[in-house]
Amino acid sequence: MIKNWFKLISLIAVTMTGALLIYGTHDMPAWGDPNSPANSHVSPRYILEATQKTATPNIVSAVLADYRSYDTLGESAVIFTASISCLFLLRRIRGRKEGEGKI
Amino acid sequence: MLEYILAKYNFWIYVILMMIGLYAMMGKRNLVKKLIGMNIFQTSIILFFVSIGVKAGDATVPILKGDGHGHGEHLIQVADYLNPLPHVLMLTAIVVSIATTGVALATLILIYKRYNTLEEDEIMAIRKDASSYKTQR
Amino acid sequence: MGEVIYSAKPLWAVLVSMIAAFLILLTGEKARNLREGWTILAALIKFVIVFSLIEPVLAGKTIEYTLINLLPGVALQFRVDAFGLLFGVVAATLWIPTSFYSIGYVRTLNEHGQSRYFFSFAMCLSSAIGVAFAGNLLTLLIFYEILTIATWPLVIHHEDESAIMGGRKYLIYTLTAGCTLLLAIGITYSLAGTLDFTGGGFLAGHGTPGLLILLLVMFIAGFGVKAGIMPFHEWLPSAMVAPTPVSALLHAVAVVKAGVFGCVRVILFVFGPELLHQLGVWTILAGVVAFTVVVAGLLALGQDHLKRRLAFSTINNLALIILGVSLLSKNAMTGGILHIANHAFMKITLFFCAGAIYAKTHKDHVSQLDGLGRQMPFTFAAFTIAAMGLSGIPPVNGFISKWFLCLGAVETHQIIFLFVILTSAMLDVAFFFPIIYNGYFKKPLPDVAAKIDEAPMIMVIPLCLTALFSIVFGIMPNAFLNFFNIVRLAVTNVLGG
Amino acid sequence: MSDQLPAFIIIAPLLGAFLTPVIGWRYRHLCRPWALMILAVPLYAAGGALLQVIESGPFGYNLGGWAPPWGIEYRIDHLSGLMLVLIAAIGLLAAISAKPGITMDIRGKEANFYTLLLLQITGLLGIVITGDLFNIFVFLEISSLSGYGLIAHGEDGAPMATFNYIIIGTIGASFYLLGVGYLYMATGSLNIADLATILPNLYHSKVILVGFAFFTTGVAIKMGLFPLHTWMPDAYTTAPNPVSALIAPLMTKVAAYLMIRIMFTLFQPDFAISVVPVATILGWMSVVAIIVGGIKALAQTDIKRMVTYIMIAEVGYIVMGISVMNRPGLTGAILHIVNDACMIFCLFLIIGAISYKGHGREIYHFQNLNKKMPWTMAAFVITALSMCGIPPACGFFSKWYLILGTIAAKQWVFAITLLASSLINAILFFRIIEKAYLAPLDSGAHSHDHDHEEEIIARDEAPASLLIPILITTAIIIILGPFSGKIIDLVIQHAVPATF
Repeated sequence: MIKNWFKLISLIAVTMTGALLIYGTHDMPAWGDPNSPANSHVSPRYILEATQKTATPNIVSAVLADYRSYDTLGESAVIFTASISCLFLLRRIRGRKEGEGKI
Repeated sequence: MLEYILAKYNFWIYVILMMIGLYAMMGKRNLVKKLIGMNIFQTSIILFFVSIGVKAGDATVPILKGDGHGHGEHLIQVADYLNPLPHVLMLTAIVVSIATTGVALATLILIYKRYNTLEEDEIMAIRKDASSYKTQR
Repeated sequence: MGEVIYSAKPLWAVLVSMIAAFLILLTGEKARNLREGWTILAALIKFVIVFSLIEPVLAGKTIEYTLINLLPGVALQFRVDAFGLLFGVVAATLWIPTSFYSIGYVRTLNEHGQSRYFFSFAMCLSSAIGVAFAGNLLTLLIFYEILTIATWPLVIHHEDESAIMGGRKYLIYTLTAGCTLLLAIGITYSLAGTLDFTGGGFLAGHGTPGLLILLLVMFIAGFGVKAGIMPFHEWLPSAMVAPTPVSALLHAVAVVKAGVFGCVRVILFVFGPELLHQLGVWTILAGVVAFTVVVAGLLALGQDHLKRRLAFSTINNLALIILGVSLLSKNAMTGGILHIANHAFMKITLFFCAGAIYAKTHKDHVSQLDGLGRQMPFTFAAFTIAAMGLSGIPPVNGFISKWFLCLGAVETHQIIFLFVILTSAMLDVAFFFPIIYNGYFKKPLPDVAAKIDEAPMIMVIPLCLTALFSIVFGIMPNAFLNFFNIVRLAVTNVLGG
Repeated sequence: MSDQLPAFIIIAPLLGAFLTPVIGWRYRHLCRPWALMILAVPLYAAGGALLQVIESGPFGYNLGGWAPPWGIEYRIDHLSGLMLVLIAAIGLLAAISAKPGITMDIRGKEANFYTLLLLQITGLLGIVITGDLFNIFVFLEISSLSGYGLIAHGEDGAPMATFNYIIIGTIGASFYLLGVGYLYMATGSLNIADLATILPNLYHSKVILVGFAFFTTGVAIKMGLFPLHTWMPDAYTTAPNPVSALIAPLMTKVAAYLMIRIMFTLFQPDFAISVVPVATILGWMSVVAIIVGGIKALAQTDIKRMVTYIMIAEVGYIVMGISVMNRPGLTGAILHIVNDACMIFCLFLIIGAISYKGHGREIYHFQNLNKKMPWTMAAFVITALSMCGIPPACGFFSKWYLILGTIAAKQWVFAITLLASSLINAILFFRIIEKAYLAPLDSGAHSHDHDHEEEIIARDEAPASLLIPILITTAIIIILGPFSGKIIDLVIQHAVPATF
């Protein structure tokens, strides 16, 4: 009973979130519009400049590793964090029994 | 009307996907299912982002044709190449999603070791017993 | 107002006992004499600093010291004017006898937690001086709140059930009051854009009458809790579980007086007589406190516990002070403000006596005091003097303030208030004189010693001194500390001319 | 050197984190000095950056030399300078104080612990320093992931609490990312300063509205604003003590910082007032948060859990200050971010010290603790008084500005809620202080004239590495109070939008 009640609440919340997101699409530029703000404000410069400035024909690589290289540093830090987290949680220390002091 | 739907439908599909994932995260009682929901949610956001960068027409992947030093066969036209930025962002987001999944799986291992189950209701029941045992003591 | 002197003296007056408080805590139980030495030293230094401020203030100057700017128009600021100085002088002067007396009291009774006791005591005094010298409402509130907290360890000192309950009640009342004040001060600031005390008030011309009346109610309720105005007095008798010197300090010098001081500050220096006349609320205010005066007097009659009886007498007298000020006439104001000082000297004597009796004989009920006057003649003589003073009998100082109060009541043409003041004096007689009668004239109880057997000298001398000063100030109100001149100056500051 | 100062704020702890496992491989005992040394760098650099901001105004730093809308930029203004110093200082103190807690809960995994701690601080610093919306997301994930790892290593129940935190936290971060996506779609930019100039023309676009809604919801989840707080009490209660001391005060405050950034820098203030009624909604949510947080805290007997519920109420304070949308309110909110971080940090440190000494966390375990741990309990009393808003501790001053803000906005319910909450705090803390300082009531032997025959209770104070940070934080709590005017004068008043 409670379970279903909880699911109902989730369903309502999810529906509302989805409705809000779809409501937001109303004012969006059409899909694939080459003149949409996203395609015309910052990114053209990458396409036009990237080869001269970074000597890389692959613009995605140029942006990833140069213009926004700092994001990429963060990205590697994220992976590093995750690996250390997993290590931290799962490594067993000798001389300490698993589940010691726990139920 | 049809034009409107054609202009928006793919955003809607991603939103629906997102909501499937979100519902799994909130409504499911099995922890692995929650995690799968999380992956669906994140993946659909990635798809959503990537679709922002699409340009209708002849646009192609943002790898320049030419010698790599700006002296291409023809002048670079912005409309010829897809918007590279969303792709870049999503490369990072994919990594983030994988990392989160990894840590979540690690906690799931801990949870399973401790409770021998991944059903939230059963875990709650076990914890309730444990705490009432503690207070009796 | 005249010339302004910028000097750090007010700050030092506050800091000296705060520093002493921490030295006391660090010294601890191991070196008792050194610890008590800090108390006495701080008390003396504080008195010297405060005393040195009297002369410039009487010359019409104001001493100012800004610590830190907090808001545009509001600073953490000390400003010593005549009214603040009066409270400051009273607190600083009475701390000296109280510290000696405290030492005697705690050592005689071998109390626990003495370091905590002296620490809190010194903190109380610091914040009381801070309240006195605060230059604006926010600074006042800051020290007022510190005072609230610093008093709590004293109230719960005995750590038994009634003490803890009393402490809880005390905290609930005073912290709620503090919150009310914070809100009221916030509203005041958003109305007037300043919080600096100004003789004659600074709120005139701001806000609607309805809001101003609400504000006044909040202020009086906020400060009135500590001052024990009637619907909010409940905590005071409960807090009587504290050790007697604490009660003396609480009721005579620091805590409740800080409440009264705050009320008077708000009435005279925030709202101002003119605004209150305009709003037409002064009669209501005076009516409320007059009610407190009479009812507290009647309730005191019914108390057998000596300290509770004194507590109700305190409520009665504090209400009398506020009554005098809220009558808004010159003489009533003079009487009310002067009564702050006079009541302090008399009430501290009474509590000292109660404490001396308790320390010596462990008696704390009025009905147990039969014949004790023969065993403890000095204590009872001092008690008699102070009781006479509170009942308004010359030549003790209480007579002067009551005289001015009566004059003021006549000035306002509201004879009812004259009756209230006179009734209160008669009630004072009614609840004090049975004690004196019991002590001197009733057949001694079997356990009363036949010969003179006083409490330790360190307790008896302070109480004799305060009693003596009560008489001296009754005959020469301007002796030593220039109380009367200070009061006159304070009233002039408010009314102008 | 001084030009490159901002870069050191992030790079030092990040590289330090990369190297920590290498050092810990062979020399495990060197991890701690290494981490402390590394953490001193961002503190120094952040202090320098703040001074520079105070002297010559906000400045940017282009990473890799790429101009802002194309590259990523650091943007240090008064608000972020203040936050950087706060995070770096609390991070350093937390690292110093972590030692006893590690020997208790995390023995043998020092290297991993310090790596995650450094990454956590890197993430928090990065969120604050960067001027790029997507970069904020990356750092948010660094801090979240390291937080998940650290919290899951706690007592029984921690993995479950962490899993809930991961799910809800990911929803929050993803909502934030969706917000970025919507904004990017409508504007084509990711740089905050650039967006701030583009956005005002688009305020009535539904894309922007939805983007804003998702931003706020995502951030509200991260800061634990009332209906979205469900992950918080479990996660912070079950986390190891040094971890809760590090994450609990900072994560919520950084999220609050993000909320201020979004509402006042990214968008113009009147967007949240006139275009969408977000301010009103947030205000009432904060009222509920304060009341519910207070009542739930009253119901707890475990002090650590109690503090987490108090945190929910304190988040309500900050949001209330933001929602009244005027100068004193926002000043109070920013001041409260600083004050509350210090107070919550100090409370968790004290809880850590008490647990380290083997005392339980239930209120009845506090019996006689003043004799065993006098310094710790003195710090506790001062922090408690600050939480109740007793001057001169810092809590009073932020409360004062918050109340001025609510009065200026004529929101009387808000003002009364604030006051009621400080009374609730007084009850919460005085019941513990009574327990700790007063003799037990039921012993009965407490006659009036007992002759020093109380049982002698040996002093048993926490180790210096824990006690000294506690005392430093307590001193900061007291000093921040009277000097709040100075902080506002130098820093916070410039952080408040000029239109207020």
